[in-house]
Amino acid sequence: MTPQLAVFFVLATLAVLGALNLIMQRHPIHSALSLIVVMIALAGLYLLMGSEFVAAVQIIVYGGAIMVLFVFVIMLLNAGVEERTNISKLAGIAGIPLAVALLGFLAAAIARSNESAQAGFESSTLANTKEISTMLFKDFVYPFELTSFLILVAILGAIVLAQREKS
Amino acid sequence: MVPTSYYLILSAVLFGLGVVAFVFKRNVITIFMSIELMLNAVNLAFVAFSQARHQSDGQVFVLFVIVVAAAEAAVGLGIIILMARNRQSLNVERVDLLKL
Amino acid sequence: MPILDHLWIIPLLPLLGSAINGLLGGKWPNKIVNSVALGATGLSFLFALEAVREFLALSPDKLPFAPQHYFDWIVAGSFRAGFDLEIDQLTIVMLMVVTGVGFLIHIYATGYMAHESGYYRFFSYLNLFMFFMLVLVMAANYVLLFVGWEGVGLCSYLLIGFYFLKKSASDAGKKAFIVNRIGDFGFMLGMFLLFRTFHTLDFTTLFAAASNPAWGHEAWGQFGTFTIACLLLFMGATGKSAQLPLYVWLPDAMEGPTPVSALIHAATMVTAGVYVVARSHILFVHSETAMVVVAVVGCATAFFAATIGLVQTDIKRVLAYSTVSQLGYMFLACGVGAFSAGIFHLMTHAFFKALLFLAAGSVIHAMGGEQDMRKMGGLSKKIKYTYRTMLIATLAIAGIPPLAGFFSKDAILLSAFQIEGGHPLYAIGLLTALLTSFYMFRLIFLTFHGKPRYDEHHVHVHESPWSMLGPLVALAVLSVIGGWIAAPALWGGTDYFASFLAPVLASPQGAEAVNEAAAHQLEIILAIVAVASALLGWGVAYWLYMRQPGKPEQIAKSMRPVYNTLLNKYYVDEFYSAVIIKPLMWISTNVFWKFVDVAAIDGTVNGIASGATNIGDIVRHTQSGNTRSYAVWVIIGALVVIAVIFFWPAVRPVVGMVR
Amino acid sequence: MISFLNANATIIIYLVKIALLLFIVLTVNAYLTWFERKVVAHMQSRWGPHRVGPHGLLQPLADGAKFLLKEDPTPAGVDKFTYFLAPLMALALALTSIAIIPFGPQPLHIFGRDITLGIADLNIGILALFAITALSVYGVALAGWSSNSKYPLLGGLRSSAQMVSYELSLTMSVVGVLLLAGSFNLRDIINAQAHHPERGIFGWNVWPQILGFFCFFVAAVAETNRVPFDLPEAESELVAGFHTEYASFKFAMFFIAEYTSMITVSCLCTIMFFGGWLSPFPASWTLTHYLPSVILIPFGLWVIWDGIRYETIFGKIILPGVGLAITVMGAVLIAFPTVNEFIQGPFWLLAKIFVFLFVYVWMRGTLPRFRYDQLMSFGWKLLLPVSIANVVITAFAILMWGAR
Repeated sequence: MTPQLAVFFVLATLAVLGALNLIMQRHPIHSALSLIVVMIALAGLYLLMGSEFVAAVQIIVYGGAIMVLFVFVIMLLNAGVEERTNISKLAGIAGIPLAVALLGFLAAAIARSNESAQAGFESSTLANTKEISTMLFKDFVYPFELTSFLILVAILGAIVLAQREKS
Repeated sequence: MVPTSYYLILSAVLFGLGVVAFVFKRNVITIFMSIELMLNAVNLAFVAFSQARHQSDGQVFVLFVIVVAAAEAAVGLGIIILMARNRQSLNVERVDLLKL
Repeated sequence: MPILDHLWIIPLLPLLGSAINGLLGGKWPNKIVNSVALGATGLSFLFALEAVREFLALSPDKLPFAPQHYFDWIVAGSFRAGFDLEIDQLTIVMLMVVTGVGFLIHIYATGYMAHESGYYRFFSYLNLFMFFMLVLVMAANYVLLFVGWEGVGLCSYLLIGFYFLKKSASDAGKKAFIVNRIGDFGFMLGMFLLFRTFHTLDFTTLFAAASNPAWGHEAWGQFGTFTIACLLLFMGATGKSAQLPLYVWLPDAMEGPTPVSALIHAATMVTAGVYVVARSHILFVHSETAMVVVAVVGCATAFFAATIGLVQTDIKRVLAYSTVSQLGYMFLACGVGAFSAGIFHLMTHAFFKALLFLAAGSVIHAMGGEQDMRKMGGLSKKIKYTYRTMLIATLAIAGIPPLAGFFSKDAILLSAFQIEGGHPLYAIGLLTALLTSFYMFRLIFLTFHGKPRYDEHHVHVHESPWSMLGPLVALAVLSVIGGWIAAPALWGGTDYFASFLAPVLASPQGAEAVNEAAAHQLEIILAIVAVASALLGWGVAYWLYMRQPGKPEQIAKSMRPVYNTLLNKYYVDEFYSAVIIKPLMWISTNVFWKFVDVAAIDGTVNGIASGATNIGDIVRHTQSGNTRSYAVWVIIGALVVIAVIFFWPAVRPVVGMVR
Repeated sequence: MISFLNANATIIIYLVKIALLLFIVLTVNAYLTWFERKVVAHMQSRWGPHRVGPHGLLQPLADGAKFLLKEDPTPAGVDKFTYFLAPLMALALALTSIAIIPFGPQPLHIFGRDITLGIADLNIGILALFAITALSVYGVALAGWSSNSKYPLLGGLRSSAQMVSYELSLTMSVVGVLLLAGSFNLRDIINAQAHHPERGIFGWNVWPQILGFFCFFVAAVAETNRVPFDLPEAESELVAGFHTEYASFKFAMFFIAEYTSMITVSCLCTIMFFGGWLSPFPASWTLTHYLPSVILIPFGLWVIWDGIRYETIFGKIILPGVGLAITVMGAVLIAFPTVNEFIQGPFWLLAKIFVFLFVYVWMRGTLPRFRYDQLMSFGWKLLLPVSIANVVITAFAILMWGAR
């Protein structure tokens, strides 16, 4: 039980509990909080793996921007406790089995995956951030530009959607 | 020394939970959150692989995923606001106009 | 050397003129349009002269002058077609003919078209034609040559149909275009074959590769690659220069304005085929079969057209058929390997045939648009210059020494006589010469002599303006002296024309076969024979149409079927329409339209549409409109995909998974 | 005992350091309130607190006692969990962010161990700081939402919107500095500014990054919900904004959180743009190394003088004593060169931080509050473009002439 493993298990449990709580909670803001917990736990895992930049970005963008947006919208719409309607038969019947099947598939795929996955790795912090940035701006520069366009379009779309039409 | 498969299994579990939430929550905002949860699970797998293989491109993909998630959140929440404004309800089962 | 490095200027000027006139000229008065069109053509003529001067001044080590590469036009894989222009002796001849004659005809046209509507359009087309023709003769590879080839075809179509309100005119245009398409089809196939064989279409490299003796028998053989390629190219040539069996469009092309007939359908465009054959002579000389075919087709066409020409009454049609027959002469020359002779005849023919057409145009102009010779006569007093110039041209084409036609025709007949097995060709050629002089003088007599057969009160004949007569005179001079450069050959000197073209064209085969003295004697004899036949034709015409004007009708009556056959041009058009056009129409109505289009295609489309509707009717019940259900559907889809990838490893490469 | 200490020395050192830092920060917070009240009071030509202790120096203790002892009602219909979570979150995050700040160049050598000044020395320091700042939105937002009352809700909405908007320009405006330093680590950033020791104050990042500095400072003020960006807690509009429904110690938590984040921001400004612990004088002027110590003596003397002519007996006794202590301390420091060298860094750092804190208070005393739409348009239409332009210009300049 190396310390890394211990930390991993702590964070993993935190994440899973958060996810479960996301499902259990009936008020969206509690779900949001539990999701934030999950994200912070994941950031911790990233740190554990040695990719600190991703961890920071994870918290800044997910925790600091996206989830804030969620919370903001929840507050703005003053969303209440969700009502328990069961109009969709399909979801009620087939939901759980499907999810389980999905999980089973993934687990099986991982289980039968080759040895490289089974072996552990020492977290390598070898100029990680620098490497990522060079890769981002050299090899992936066109996708990068494209994502910037995507963001622009998203901003415009959000504005158009959310503005009240002049009456 | 954490085996990669642990991370993968964790991400699989998170993904599955995300799927469950996706199906079983009625509140559209929560459903949206569950999508984010799934994305996070995928990110975890990405980072785990990239660290296991000592290649950074997995983490670059994570960055892209995060960016796309941000854009998605912006537009999606805009839509949600519109929906709440027009139908006075956030319950997806009350929004059943997607049929003939 | 400025111009040689900038050969592109020469073709570009007419293009500019065409663009300016075509785009802006609509509102302009004729003077400006004139100045633009004439300026463009004249300038390019001057530039061409300058280019020629520089070329002749080139030091021998620079020869042959390398093609000028301006830009890559098509590059696809190993295929490369650049916009390359080249200039050599052959090109020079064509260049002089095209720009010089073209310029004169432009001048003439300013007078002739003065009262026509669409003046600017006419000159724009004419300049465009000049451009394409120059591209054709200056091109350094087959592809660019083909551009010019198609372009002149287009211009010819546009100009034949210049009076597009007249149905016959537009029909003639279409006919010309379609018939040319048939030839072009062959030409393209020839190009493809050449590219497949030599992996290039640039003249220099291609010909270098072709003359490489390593090519085995299967390439040069009876039906080897060369033969097929040459025949395909020749097919194009027959289309463009109106040889059997594709000559039918040329007579109808006379619907166009007379300058057009003179420039395009007599002097320049129709000779493109000859030019191509001469240009690719290296391929042709390697294939006996192709040569024979060319010779026979040319000879046959010459005779055939001449016979038709005997009985035509429309002055321009007579000239048209004579053009066809003269072109046949050129091909005969090429066929017997006397390419230089062919080109020589091409040049002289350009002079006197253009002159004939212009003069005919002047006559028509004088008669106020009348073209039927039976309604003319006795014009020689009224329009002296036209008469004289036309007479000179007639003497030239009839081959009366010392005019241009004599020398060229003589050279052709000589070389036809000299190749082994060439005597039948020679005989037919000679007969054709006789017929030629006969119908030409028939034309002269019917038109200018005898008593007027037109209504003097309505038609008041008047001489054309100097803008029209000037070119006539110039061309007349040319038709007189045009042949003299080859004259010394007669008294044993050197044929300067042949020796000038020698660097490009292999010196005529068989000329060196027999020894000089014999050849010289033979030449004299043949010349005398040819002249005799020409005079004979003249005499017959004189006897028939001056002495007893009633005689021709009697003859016509006495042999009615022959006469009708000739009058109806051997019913070739009818034959084509019966054999090709009618079945084509039938197939396209009954098969392609009624069956393929209506039944198959429309049926399929409508069937798909209705099928989609029905399927949608069934499937739409799965659309509960409930988002959660849709979510479940999404998950099911994902599961299916994962399951397939999971249980069926074969698809992993397909979906891009590398294991 | 000793063995135990040696065994987990690192952990113990960390614990001690954390405790010490917490103590210092909280005390500074307390006295920051005193300082603020005093300064604002003098700006408005009042006395400010002066009853409790000489110059009201004991006022903070009184306030602390009051916060602790007050009744703490929980309003009806609040979302309990969130209601309790919010202040904790705010305070915890605010205090965490301090942990990343390095307070001095060379480590303190004591008990045979090197003890760095500063708790966590991450090599993504600044990013981590931003991460924490990003999360600190929740404290306010959740507080506003959970207390189930309209003014707090509005305050929470405002603050979340405001913080999200200004976080962008906050982050962008720092990028220039990061480009110059080529590192996220705060120590590296400071050392990068010491690249030309002879330049002294002119080697700091303010000069090349003047635009970035303004953007950063404005955005930071907005992030800390201070005047003139204090819409979330605007007394006149929203009663007290997001913490209307909070009483006694929970309220104190928000309060401390706010002041702590002020301190953090001041630290950041100092480190990013004003050369952190670097002395403003060129390194060659060795005499100026005594400045920190020498300053103490006149200050102590002034305190003595002030104490002698103070009204109350208590003051007459206590103040001269303090002044004497300060004077003696200055003298001692001059006596021990090593110690003198050691306090160079901390002294300058703290001095600059103090200046920024004063600027905060000063702005509070002078500037009026933004209107909400003004706030938004300012943040999005002016601040963000300017900071981005700053990034572009800096990158271009570095491309042209190199980072140094």
